[in-house]
Amino acid sequence: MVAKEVALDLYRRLVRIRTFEEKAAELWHQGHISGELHLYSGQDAVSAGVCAHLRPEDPTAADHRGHGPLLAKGGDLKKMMAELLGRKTGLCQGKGGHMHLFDPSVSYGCGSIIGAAMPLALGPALAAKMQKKDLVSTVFFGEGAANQGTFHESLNLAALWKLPVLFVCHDNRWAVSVPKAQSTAVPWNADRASAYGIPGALVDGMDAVAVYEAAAPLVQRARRGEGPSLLEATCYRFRGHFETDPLVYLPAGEMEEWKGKDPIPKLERQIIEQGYGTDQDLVRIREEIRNQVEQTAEFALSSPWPEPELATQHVFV
Amino acid sequence: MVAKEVALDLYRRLVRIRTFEEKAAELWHQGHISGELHLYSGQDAVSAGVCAHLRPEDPTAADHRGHGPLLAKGGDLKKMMAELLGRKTGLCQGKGGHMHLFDPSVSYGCGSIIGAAMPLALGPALAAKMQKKDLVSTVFFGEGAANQGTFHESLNLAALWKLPVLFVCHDNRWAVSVPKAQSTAVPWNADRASAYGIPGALVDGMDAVAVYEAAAPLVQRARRGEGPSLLEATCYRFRGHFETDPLVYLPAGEMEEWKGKDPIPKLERQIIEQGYGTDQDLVRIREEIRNQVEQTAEFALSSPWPEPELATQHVFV
Amino acid sequence: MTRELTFAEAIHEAIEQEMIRDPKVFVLGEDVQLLRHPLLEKFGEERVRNTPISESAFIGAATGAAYSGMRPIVELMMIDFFGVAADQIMNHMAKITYLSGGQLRVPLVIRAACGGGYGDGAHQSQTIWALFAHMPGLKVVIPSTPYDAKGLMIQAIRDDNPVLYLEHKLLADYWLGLLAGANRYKDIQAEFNVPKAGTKGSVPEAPYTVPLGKAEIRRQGTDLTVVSVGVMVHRALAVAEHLAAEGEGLEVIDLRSLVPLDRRTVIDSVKKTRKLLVVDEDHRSYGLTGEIVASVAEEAAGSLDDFKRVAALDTSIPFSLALERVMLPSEESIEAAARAMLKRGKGVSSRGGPKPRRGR
Amino acid sequence: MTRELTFAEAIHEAIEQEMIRDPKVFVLGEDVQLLRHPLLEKFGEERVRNTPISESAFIGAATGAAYSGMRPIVELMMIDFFGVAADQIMNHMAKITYLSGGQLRVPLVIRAACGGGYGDGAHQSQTIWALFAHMPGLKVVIPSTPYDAKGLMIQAIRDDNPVLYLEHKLLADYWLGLLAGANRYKDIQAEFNVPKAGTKGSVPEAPYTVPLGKAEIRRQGTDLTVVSVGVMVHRALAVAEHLAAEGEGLEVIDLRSLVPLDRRTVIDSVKKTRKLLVVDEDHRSYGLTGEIVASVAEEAAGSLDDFKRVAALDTSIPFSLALERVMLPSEESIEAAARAMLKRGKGVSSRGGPKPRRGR
Ligand SMILES: Cc1ncc(C[n+]2csc(CCOP(=O)(O)OP(=O)(O)O)c2C)c(N)n1
Ligand SMILES: Cc1ncc(C[n+]2csc(CCOP(=O)(O)OP(=O)(O)O)c2C)c(N)n1
Ligand SMILES: [Mg+2]
Ligand SMILES: [Mg+2]
Repeated sequence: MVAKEVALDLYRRLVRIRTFEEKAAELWHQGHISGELHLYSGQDAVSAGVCAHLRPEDPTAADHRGHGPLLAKGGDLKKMMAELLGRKTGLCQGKGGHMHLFDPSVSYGCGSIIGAAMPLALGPALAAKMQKKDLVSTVFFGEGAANQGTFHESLNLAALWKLPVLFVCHDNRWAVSVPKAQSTAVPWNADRASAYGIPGALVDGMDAVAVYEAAAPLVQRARRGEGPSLLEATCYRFRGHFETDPLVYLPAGEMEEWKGKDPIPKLERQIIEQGYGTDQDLVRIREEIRNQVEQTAEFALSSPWPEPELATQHVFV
Repeated sequence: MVAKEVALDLYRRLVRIRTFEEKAAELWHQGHISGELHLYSGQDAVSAGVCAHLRPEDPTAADHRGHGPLLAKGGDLKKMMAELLGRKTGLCQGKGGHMHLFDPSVSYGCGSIIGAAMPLALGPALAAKMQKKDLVSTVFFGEGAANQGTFHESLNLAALWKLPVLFVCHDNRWAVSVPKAQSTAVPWNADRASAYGIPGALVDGMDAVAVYEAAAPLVQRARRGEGPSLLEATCYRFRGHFETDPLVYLPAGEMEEWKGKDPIPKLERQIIEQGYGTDQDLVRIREEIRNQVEQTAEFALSSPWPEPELATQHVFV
Repeated sequence: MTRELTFAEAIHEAIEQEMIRDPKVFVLGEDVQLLRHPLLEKFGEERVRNTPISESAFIGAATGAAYSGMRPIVELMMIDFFGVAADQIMNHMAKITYLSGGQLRVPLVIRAACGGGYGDGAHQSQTIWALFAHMPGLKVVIPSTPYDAKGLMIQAIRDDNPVLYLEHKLLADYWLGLLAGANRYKDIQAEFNVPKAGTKGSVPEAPYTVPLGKAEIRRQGTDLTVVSVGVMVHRALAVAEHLAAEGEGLEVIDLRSLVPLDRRTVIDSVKKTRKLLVVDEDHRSYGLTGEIVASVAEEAAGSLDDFKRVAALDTSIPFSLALERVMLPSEESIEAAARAMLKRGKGVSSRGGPKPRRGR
Repeated sequence: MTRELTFAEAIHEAIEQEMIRDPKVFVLGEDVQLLRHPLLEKFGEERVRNTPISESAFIGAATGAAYSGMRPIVELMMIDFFGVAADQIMNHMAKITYLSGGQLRVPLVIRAACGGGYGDGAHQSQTIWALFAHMPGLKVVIPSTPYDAKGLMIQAIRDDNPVLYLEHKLLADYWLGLLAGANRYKDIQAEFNVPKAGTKGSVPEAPYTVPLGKAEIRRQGTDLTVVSVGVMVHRALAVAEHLAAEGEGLEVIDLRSLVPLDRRTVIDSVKKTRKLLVVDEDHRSYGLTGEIVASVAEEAAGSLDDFKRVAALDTSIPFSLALERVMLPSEESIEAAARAMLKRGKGVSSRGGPKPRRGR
């Protein structure tokens, strides 16, 4: 088991993700957020466990399901929520939206073309290497994305150039309605690391502590300049692909089974068992974060819309 | 060792490739062929050994270095040479040229975007499967191309759908001036087959008999409907990347070393040792093919240019 | 028999009828077993194939299958995703017929959702049809009504060339519902100003085709020619109705396909009205608006007294509805442009008596 | 100091000077250690990086490096290959600045060879610059002389936005030599009608910039405005010289960049000449020719008496020189178009006395 501070830090990250996500879902269903919404609940432990090793200046990239990594990384909650609502006070003044969150304060960016984050994540790693900084670039993507050509190209190039990149694959079993067995010719992407001569690891992504421990050597390795690695974490989308997902394709009982593995109660049990905190301590953390998240919603809802003139700004700097 | 007919058949294929290529080089240097010319000499044994297993109706695709596979497959020599010269009598009426040879009589096509042939080669395999024909689709590409995303996507999809595809990688050590060690994070592409759960094999591509024997089970497997596989064949470009290649990047002695492994004299020795034929028999074959190739050149040189009106035909059928 | 069908039902019916008629037709793409579930039920997994997220591989495979005797309908989900397979589409699918000297034919339909207006952000709202129209070898079809949706789809499937068939998400209700979340709006159509005539209309049951390359004059008029495609046709028609009340006669032309392009209909109209307004949901520069005015100016520069374009701005598509509204053409921006042109015309004619008809 | 440099030397000098000035500038791409060997010698393997054939990966990496404080020059070898990395270029490199609300800047140059005319076939001869000009967020630069090649490259490197820098193979002698095979021709320049003024010219040694978005009037004239870019500027100039002998004054405008586009210079010229001929090596439809005439017609439809375009046909580029010659614009086809326009103008003026100047 990890040390007390680590456990509590992981817990805060998990709760921050989950609470923010629930609020976002609520606002979406009220019509305050336009377009799609791909939530991260159920995968919380993956980015919590990985990002606990990262510094704010460590570059981090993700895909359409990008709230989790940004929340885990410690992004600006208010600006993030305002961005989801398309407000001027948002991270990108409303131009990006929920699939295009850019928060330079924690070196974070995401985008919604599947597989596109992997090449982009090589860049900051290359820059760090050339600038002789000991940064680690992390990129989160789905098991669906692992069949995109960019996966191959990016792992190969990272391996060749020994770039400090950690590739983290959320294996949540589904790419929209396509099960992994219909998308991936081998059971585990972690095994594909051998095609690039780099370490690959498989971890239970419903267990924040397990992810934390599995990521540790990989992050350290990258930080020491020993090159990239690939971590695959099994997890699940508790809310389906997006908020309108009919979920008709799920086998009966699958959702319930995975909800039974929820990483939050699991970590709560571990914390209490280890004597790292009491039920009340945890309630206090949850309350504190809930308050914070409520404030983000108030902030976002009361924020102004971007002025029309903004539409033509920033095509070029 | 293979049977006599096989050995002599392989020999004819090798000599056809080499003789045609030498003539093409001559015509190129005389200015009869415009643009680039990527010759295949030194890789002859790879497509000879593989194509000896194929029927004319087995779809075959290749890249910019596509003469070899077409010659090995038994394409129309005259039309092929005329296409190289941009004549109306060419395979594509001069529209394709040396990097875009399409010969439906042997189900052959090639193109010069690196990595692009692999996705295309899946199509005829899928069609065959849906049409319940026992065809095998073969695609030839370089070790440089194996780092293109299409490699990953195509092997994965072929494996998932159990398509009858044989992926053949010419490992000629170089992609223009970039050595394999600078392009490929692992020593052998054959080992990458495990990332798709399919068989991978490595063979000495300077030995036609070895290639023939290595390809046999893979072609049969595909024909039986058991799915794709990957064959990597080590070989060398005896004439450099293209006819203007300064070859300044080659380590001293490398070219000579590989020329010492020329597959043609090797097969000649094997034929004579096995008593499959005499020196004179082989001379006769070479003469016969040389005559044939000379005729292709005459045909091509005396063929008319395409009329201007042809330029706008065939954008659509 | 003619019934009222939705735009989406019309496309479905076209594909289903063609799949029944021709066993070579099959469907592949991401999530097609979910999105096209009725086809899966009817035709099975062999002919309705889910793919991994590997667009280069499965689009290339579709091309290869097409020149091997099949007639694939390959779904690219959204046109925004084209970039991961652009080489396969533009360098191979589009060129193989030509480069083979006409020996290989590629009877294939790429079906993709396109368009914005519901606040879904930059990678899910583009139309970018000009990119495909610029590259020779692809036909580009953009239906705007259920009737055309069916007839153009059947024609596209029967065509022996690759056809890109773009369905706008504001017209195809399942897309809009999935992406914008139908159940949270009282009236999602009202919310996003969905054009009724585009989403539901009369569709004959028996198979029929609408030819590619034949524009449709949706409304006759003599004062101003408005050329458009897709959702913007409906926006233009709404403006035309509005201005008709003021006595202005707008002629609204729906191109229906960009390749082939029916230049004739446009030129003839402009010769009559002498004023051209092109409305395009694609980016303004280097696109459809330019091609249309070039076609007119080439043949009849002297007939063109005035030209304007209302198009998506040359920016990425902003997520915020407050900005997207500014970035995309709207009834307001179209009306403003049309009014300015009509007024200008009036100015001239009031100064110079009858509208001058200048010959060469 | 000003010397005669080749087009290729001018580009090299620009990059070398910028790499000396700014340690953040580096070069990556396939074979750059061979193709840019002098840079390798001077700056070493860290700053001149060979890549595998993985354009999506290394172009994406370049974008990421650019928003992380570096200034990459990434070589795409030939623009024909863009399709394997189109998503990285068009959806990410081009959009990230906008989508981040201006927080991220992407100071990057994509350098790529383009163009045909030497019989190299469909996948190595395209220009397709309209594709990139259509997608907002990329600047697109096309030099036509050694002087501009250097000044535009330095400006491109110093720009804080992504710039696509296209060098035509007929101008860059190493490309032409490598691809067409210099040593087998007595005079390769004569063989392919290589424009001398494009391949060699005066270039100051000290670093200087040429602004992006400022067209250059290469030749003044009052009878016909010819707008072009790249090699075709030289073809147009040759035609202008030719027709000057017959007393015709062609004004030849070299756009130098498509984004930003100097519409002003073109419009002002057409207001003077009233006739517009656009010459483009890119495909005819949905491209540059349309954008230019649209820009003119928007502001000054009444000033435009005549418009023609001479562009690459809407076909793939055929390999055979006999067909490529027909497919690409040539001095002959440009001259024919110009003559037809001048004659037409004459016809009018001879019928109607002095050339009519029609105001609005
Ligand atoms: C190139 C591309 N193709 C398709 C899509 C549409 N799409 C969005 S999310 C998604 C599924 C992604 O699956 P996975 O990578 O496993 O991530 P998950 O949604 O499970 O987190 C798809 C197909 C896209 N955004 N980009
Ligand atoms: C997508 C793409 N990138 C780059 C090129 C330019 N190019 C042509 S051949 C070649 C090297 C190919 O190497 P390899 O695959 O090993 O084949 P080989 O030439 O060795 O037979 C390159 C980079 C291309 N044609 N297509
Ligand atoms: Mg998934
Ligand atoms: Mg090679």
